[in-house]
Amino acid sequence: MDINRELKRHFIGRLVQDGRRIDGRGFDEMREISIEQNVIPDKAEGSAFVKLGNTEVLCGVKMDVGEPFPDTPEEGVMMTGAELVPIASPEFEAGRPGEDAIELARVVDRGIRESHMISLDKLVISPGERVWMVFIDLHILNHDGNLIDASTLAAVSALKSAWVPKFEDEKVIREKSSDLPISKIPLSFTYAKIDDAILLDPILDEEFAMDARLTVTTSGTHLHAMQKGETGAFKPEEVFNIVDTTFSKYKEVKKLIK
Amino acid sequence: MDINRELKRHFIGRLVQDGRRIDGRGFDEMREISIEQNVIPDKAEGSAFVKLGNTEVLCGVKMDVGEPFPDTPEEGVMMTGAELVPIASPEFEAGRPGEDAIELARVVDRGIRESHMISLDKLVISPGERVWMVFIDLHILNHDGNLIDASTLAAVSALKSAWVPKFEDEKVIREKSSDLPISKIPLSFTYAKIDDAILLDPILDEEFAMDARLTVTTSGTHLHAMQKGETGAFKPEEVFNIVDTTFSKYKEVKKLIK
Amino acid sequence: MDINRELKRHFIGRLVQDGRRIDGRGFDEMREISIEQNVIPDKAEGSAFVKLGNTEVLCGVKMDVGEPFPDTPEEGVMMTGAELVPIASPEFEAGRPGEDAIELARVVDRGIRESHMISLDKLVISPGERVWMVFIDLHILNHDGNLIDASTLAAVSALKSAWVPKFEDEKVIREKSSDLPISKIPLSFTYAKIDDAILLDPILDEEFAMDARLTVTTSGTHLHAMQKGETGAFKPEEVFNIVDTTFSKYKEVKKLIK
Amino acid sequence: MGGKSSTPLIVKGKRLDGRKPEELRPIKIEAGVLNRADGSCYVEWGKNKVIAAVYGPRELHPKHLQDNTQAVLRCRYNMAPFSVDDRKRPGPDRRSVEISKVIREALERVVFLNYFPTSAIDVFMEVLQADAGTRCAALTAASVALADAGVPMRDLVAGCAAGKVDGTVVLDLMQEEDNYGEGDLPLGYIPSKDEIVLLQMDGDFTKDEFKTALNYAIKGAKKIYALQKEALKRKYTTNKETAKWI
Amino acid sequence: MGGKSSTPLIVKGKRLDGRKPEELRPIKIEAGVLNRADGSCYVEWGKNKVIAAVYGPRELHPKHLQDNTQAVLRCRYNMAPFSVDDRKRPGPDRRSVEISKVIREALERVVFLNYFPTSAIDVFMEVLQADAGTRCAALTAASVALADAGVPMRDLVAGCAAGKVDGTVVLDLMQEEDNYGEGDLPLGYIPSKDEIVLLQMDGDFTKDEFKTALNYAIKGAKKIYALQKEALKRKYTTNKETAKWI
Amino acid sequence: MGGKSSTPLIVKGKRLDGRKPEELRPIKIEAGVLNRADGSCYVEWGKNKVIAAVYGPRELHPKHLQDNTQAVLRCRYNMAPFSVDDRKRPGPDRRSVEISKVIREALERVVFLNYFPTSAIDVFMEVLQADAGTRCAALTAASVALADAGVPMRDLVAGCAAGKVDGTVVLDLMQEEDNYGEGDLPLGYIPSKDEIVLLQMDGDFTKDEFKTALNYAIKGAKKIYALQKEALKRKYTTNKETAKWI
Repeated sequence: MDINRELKRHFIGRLVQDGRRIDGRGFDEMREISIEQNVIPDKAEGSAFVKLGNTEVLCGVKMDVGEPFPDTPEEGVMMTGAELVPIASPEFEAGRPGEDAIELARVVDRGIRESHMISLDKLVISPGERVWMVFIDLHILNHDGNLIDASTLAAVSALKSAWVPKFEDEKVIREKSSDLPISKIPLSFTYAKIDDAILLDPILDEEFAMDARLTVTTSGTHLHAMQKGETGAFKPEEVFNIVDTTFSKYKEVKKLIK
Repeated sequence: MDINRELKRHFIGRLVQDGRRIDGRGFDEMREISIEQNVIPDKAEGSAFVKLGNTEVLCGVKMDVGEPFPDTPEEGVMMTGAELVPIASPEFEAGRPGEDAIELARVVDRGIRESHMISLDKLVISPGERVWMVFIDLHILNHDGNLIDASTLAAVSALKSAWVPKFEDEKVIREKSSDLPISKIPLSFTYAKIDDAILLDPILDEEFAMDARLTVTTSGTHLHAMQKGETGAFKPEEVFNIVDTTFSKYKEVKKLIK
Repeated sequence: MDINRELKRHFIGRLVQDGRRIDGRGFDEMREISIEQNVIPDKAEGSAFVKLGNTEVLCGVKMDVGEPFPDTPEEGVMMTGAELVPIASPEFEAGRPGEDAIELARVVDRGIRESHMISLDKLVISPGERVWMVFIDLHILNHDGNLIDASTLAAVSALKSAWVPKFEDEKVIREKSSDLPISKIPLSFTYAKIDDAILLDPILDEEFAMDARLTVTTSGTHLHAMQKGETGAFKPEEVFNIVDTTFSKYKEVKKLIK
Repeated sequence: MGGKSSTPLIVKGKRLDGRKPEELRPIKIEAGVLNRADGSCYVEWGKNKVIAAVYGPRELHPKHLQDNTQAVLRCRYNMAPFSVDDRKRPGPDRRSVEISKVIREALERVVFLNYFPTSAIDVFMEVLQADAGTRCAALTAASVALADAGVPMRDLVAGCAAGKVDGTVVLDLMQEEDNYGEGDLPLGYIPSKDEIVLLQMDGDFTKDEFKTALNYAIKGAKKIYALQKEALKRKYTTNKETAKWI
Repeated sequence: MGGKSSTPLIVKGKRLDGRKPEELRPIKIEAGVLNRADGSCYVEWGKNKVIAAVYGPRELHPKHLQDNTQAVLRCRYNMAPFSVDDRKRPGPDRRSVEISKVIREALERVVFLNYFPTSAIDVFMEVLQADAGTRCAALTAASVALADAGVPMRDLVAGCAAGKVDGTVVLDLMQEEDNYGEGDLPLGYIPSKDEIVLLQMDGDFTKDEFKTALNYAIKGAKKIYALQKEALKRKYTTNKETAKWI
Repeated sequence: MGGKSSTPLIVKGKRLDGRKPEELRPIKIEAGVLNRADGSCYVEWGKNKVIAAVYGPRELHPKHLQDNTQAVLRCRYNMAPFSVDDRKRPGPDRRSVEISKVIREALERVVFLNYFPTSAIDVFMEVLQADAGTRCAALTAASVALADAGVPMRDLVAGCAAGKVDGTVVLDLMQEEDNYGEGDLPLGYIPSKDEIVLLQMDGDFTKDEFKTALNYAIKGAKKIYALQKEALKRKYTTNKETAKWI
C-alpha cells in the first residue's frame, strides 16, 4: 500500500463530493489540448505531438507495402502499437508491452478501424497481393492521466497529416504520391467514476482515485468503440449520460483537428 | 519437502509391498477408459475426449495446407503439441510449455509417427509445394496421473475421427473431402516402478511415489516408441516383461478404439 | 563485493606499477597462439580452434543460400554470432546471449566486414534473388581473458579454411565447389588499461583489474574497427600509441595465419 | 467487425439459425465438472464450449507479488489451438491479454478479495470451441466456478452480448453475425445491483441503437444469471463429486 | 559502412548540406523538458531528434540486483518505430543492446555511483527521428538529463562523431554520408579532463586519417560541451517547470 | 526415423563404413580437457565431437530454487550452430529440452545429490559435430566429467545405442543409418549394477528385434564403460593440468 497515493485518493474523493476537481476544472471539462503535426517530418509519413494537459503523446505513422489479409484481399492493412516508454513515468518499465499498453493500443485501434477513418479500400496496389500497410505507433512521452484520449487524438492527427509514398519496381520510394485517404474523424472521450461522480478526462491523480473508467469513441453521430476499465461498476443510466456528453464534447474537440 | 506427499509416498510403498494399489486395481490393470469422439464438431477436423480414471484429455486435430519438409517432398506433415493448461492441476502454471509438456508431446508424437498411423504420402496436394499439415493438439483438462497413455488414446481417437477438408483456389474450405487416411493404431502403455513392483497406468499419487517410469508404444505386433522417465532404473528383464505385458494389454484396449 | 577478486585486482595493480605482469609477459607481449583449422571437418564448411594462452575459441563457418538484403542485391550476406557457452567459465550462464556476447560478436563482425575480408560480391548466385550466406559462429570453450582477439583469430582462420558448396536445382549440395573468396586478413588487438599502464592481450585476472579496454582491428595498413569498453577512460595520446603498437603487432601475428 | 456479407443475415425477422432478434442461443451451464480444481464450470452457449477452473485462495509466489491488504485475482482467458477455424498458435496474444484484463476487472467487483490478504485466487478459462461471444461465456463460467470454489462473493456476474446485424439490433451474436455484422457490445452485469462491470463495444451504433443494444444485453444477462443460479443449485443438491459435461 | 554512392558526397569542398568538412550540423539542446522525469533533455542535432530522461537514484528491485557498494546505472537506448525509413519493430535488437552498453560505460565514468549504494539510476534515451549520429546525440542528451536530475557528477560527457567521406575526413556524418561513406568514429569525451570514455570505429582509416578524425571529433565534442552547459544554465535561470521542446 | 534409402545400407554383412553389425565406431575419451571447469571430458565417437563440463557443487541462486534436502542437478545438452549440415539456430529447441531431461534423470541415479543440500551441480554438454548418437556420447562425456570434478558417484553411466537397418539389428548407428534406418534405441546403462537409467526408442522393432537390440546396446555400453574408466585413470596418472583434445 502506497500511503501517499492513499492520501491523494482520499483528498480527491472529498473534493469531488464538493463538486470540485484538483485542477479546478468542471466535471465535464477537458484539459487544454495542443496538437502539432509533422513533428517527425523526415522519417515518418505522418506524425503528431499531442499535449492534453501534461500528458504528452507522440504518434508516428509509417507506410509500408505488404500482403493483404486473406479474408480482405481488396483492403489495405492498419496496425496500431503503443509503447509506454519508461521516460514517461516512474511506473513504466522497459520491456515487452504489458496489458496496459496492449489495451491502450487496442482501444485506439478499434475507434479508428470501426469508424472507417482510413479508406482501406483505396490502399490496394494489386488485389490480394500488394497493399499499403499503415503502421500507427504511439509513443507515450509524459504520463499525467487519460492516455487513451491523448493517444486517439495523436493517432488521428498523425493520420490526417500522413501521405502515401510511391511504389515503383517493387520498392517503396519515400516521396509523396498522394494524401492518405481519410474520411471520418473518430475521437475518444474517457470518464472516471469517483464515488458517484463522473469526471471527463481524468488526470493521473484522479485515475489513482477512480473506481471505474469508461471510454466512448464517436465520429460525431455514431458510436464506434467503448471500453470500461477498472474494478468499479456503472449504472446503465450513467452510461447513457456519458454517451450524451460524448456527442456534445465531440463538437468542441473536433474543431481542433486540422 | 512436501510432508503430505512424503506420507502418501510411504503409504503407497507399503501397499505395493503387500501387492495392493490404493484404488484396488491389480498391478497390470488399467483404469476405466471412456472415449468420446467429435466433441469439437464445428471447429476441429477431428477431436476426442478421453477419460482414463480421473485423468481427462481433450485432443483436437486441425488440418491446414503448407509446404512439405525439403527432405520429404512427397509427404504431408504432422505436428503434435501439448498444453498442460492450468485448469488441470494446482501444479500446472500458465506460460510456455515446460519440459514435461514437451516430453509428453514428443512421446505421443513418436508413437503416431513411427507406427505410420497416418498415411502421410496420401496427404500430398502438389509434390514439393502443397501438402496437408495435421496439427494434433493435446489439452490436458484434469491430471490424475499417466498423461502419456491418456494423451495417446485421445490423439489416436481424434485422428480416427478426423477428415480432410477441401482445397480449392489455394484456399482451405472446411467441408469434408475424405477421411484422414489412417492405417495402424498405436497405443502406449506406461508403467511405474515402485520399489521392485511394476504398476501399469499409475495414478498421480503413484507417480509421486514411483522411482522410474517406462512407456512402451506398440501397434499390436511391433514396437514403435519407448521412453524411460524419472531417476530410478530398470533391469533388462523388467523391460522385457513390460514389453510382454504391453502386447497383451494392447489387445484389450484396442477394442475401445472406434 | 568479491573479496578474492578485490585482492587479485590489488595484487595485479601493484605488479603493474613495478612494470610486471602476473604471467611474466611484457606489456606489449601476446600469449602463445595456437591455431588448428578444419576441426569440424564433416559438418562445417570452415572451422578453426584457437588457443590464446588458456583462452580457447572454436569457430565454425556454415554456408547457406538465401535472399540478399534489398539494399545490396549483388552481395552475399555475412552474419556473426557468439555463444558464451557455460562450459567456458563459472560466470557464464545458459540462456539467451547477454550484452557481452552481443558486443563480442559485433566487434568481431565489424573487423571482418569493414576490412572486406570476404569478397561478398563473388557470393552472388542470382542477383537480387539468391546469394550465399556466410554464418560465422563463435563457440567460447574456455575463458581466460581477451575473448575478442581469440575470437577474431578463430573467425579469420575458419574463414580462411572455408569452401563454397554446390548449389543445384535450388538445393545446397555439401560438396566443395570453390574456396571462399578471401582478400585481406583483419586481426584485432585488445589492450587493458590498469592505472596508467597499457597491457596487450589481458588474461582474465587482468580484465578484472582493468579500468578500460580498447580493441583495434587492422588489416595491416588500415584500421577497420575500434571498440572501447569498461568504465575507465583513455587519453588521446594513449589511443595513438595503441594504434602504433597495433600496426607492429599485426606483422607478428599475421605470420601465424594459414 | 469484419467485412460485408453478400447474403442477408436476417430474413423475415428470422436470423440464420432461426432465432428472433431478442432471442438467446441454447445455453447449458454445469458447475463442478473438474476433479482437481477447487471450483469449475462448463458452459455450452450455442456452439461455444468454455470451461473455467478456480484455484485458491492459495499462497502467492514469489512473495514480492503479494498484496498484504487483499488477495490478488489472476485471470487467464485462453483459446485451445483447435477451437477456431484456422489453428491458433498456443500462448497468449494481444486479444487474449485484453480479454483476460477486462474479465479480471469485472470479477474483482464481486469477490471479497480483502478476506485473503497475501493470497492468490486464480481463474483459468479455456475456450474449447469458439463461436462468437466467448468472452461473455468465459466470464459467465468463471463466475460460477468462483462460487463453486466457495470463494466469498457479493453476487454472480453474468455475461451477455448484443449486436447489430443488417441494421437491426439483435441479442447474442453467433459467428456469421459477428463476422459480417455491424456492431458488437459485450456486457458483464450484476442483475441484483443493476451494475455494469464489463462493457466493450465496437462497430457502428447510433445513440438509439446503442441504447436498445445495451437494454437487450441486460435482459440477456438476467436470463444467464438465472441459469447460473440453477447450475449451482443443481450442483449442491445432486451429490456427485464431478458432473458429466462434455 | 554501407555501399558506394554513385554521386560524389563532397563537391568543391562542400558537403551535400553545404557544410565544410569540419562543420557541425545545427544543434539545439533543451534541458528539463519532461514533467514526470527527475531529469530530462531534448537534443535536436541535424535531423536527429532524441530525448533522454533520468529516474533516480531510486530503490532497486528485486533486491538481489542491488550492489551494496554503489548505485547501479541502467541505460536503455531505444528507437521509436517511426524514427527510421523502414519501420523498426519495437523492442531491443543487437545494435541497441551494444549502444546501451557503451553509453552506460561512458556515463559510469562521471556519475558518483558510490554515493548511492543499493540504488538504481535509470537513463532512458528515445530516438524519435534518426539521421546518423544518434548514439552521440543520445549520450549528449543523457549527460544533460543526469545533471538536470541533480545526480552528482564529475563532469558532463559530450558525444560527437567524425568520419570519412569521398576520401576526406569530415566531422559529424549525416545519413547519406553514413550510408555511403568510408568510415565512422563516434566519440564520448570529457573536455575538462581530456578523457575519452566512448570510442568506436568502423570503416577504413589510415593511421593519419584516424588521427585527424579523432582530433576533429574532439574539437566537435568541445563545442557540444559548451552547448550542454548553456542548456543547463538556461534551465536554471528561466523559471519554467518544463521547457517547450518539440 | 527418416525416409527410405534408395541404396542398401548393409552389403554382404558390412555396413557403409565397413563395420560389422555388432561393431562400435572408433571412440576416444579424454578427461580433464578444460581449464576453467571443475570437471570436463571430450568424447570423439565416429564423427561425433562432444564436450562436457561440470561446475559444482556450488551455491544455487536464486534461493527459492534451492532444495534443502539435496543438490539440484541441472543439465543442458546444446548443439553448436555449425555441428549439423544445415546451420542450427542457437538456443534450446524441443528436442534438446527433452534430451537434457532424460540425461539429467539418468545421471541423478548415480550422483550422491543428498551430500550437498541447497547446492547446484551443473552439467553442460556441447555437441560440436553431430553424426547420430549424440545423446549417448553426451551422457558418456557428462558422466566422466562428473567423476573428473570429484563429484561423489555410485558409478559411471555409459551411453550406447543400437538400431535397425535394412531389417538387421545393428550396434551404434551412424548418420546415414539414422536417416534411412528403421529404428533407434539409445541406452544409458550402469554395468556394475546391470541398471538401465536411460531408455528411449523409436522406429519399428518386433519383440525379438527389440530384445536383440537392447542386448547389443548393453554390450556396447560395457565397452564404453571400460573406455570411460581408462580415460579417468589416464587423467590421474599423467600429471598435466589439462589434456590436449581437439
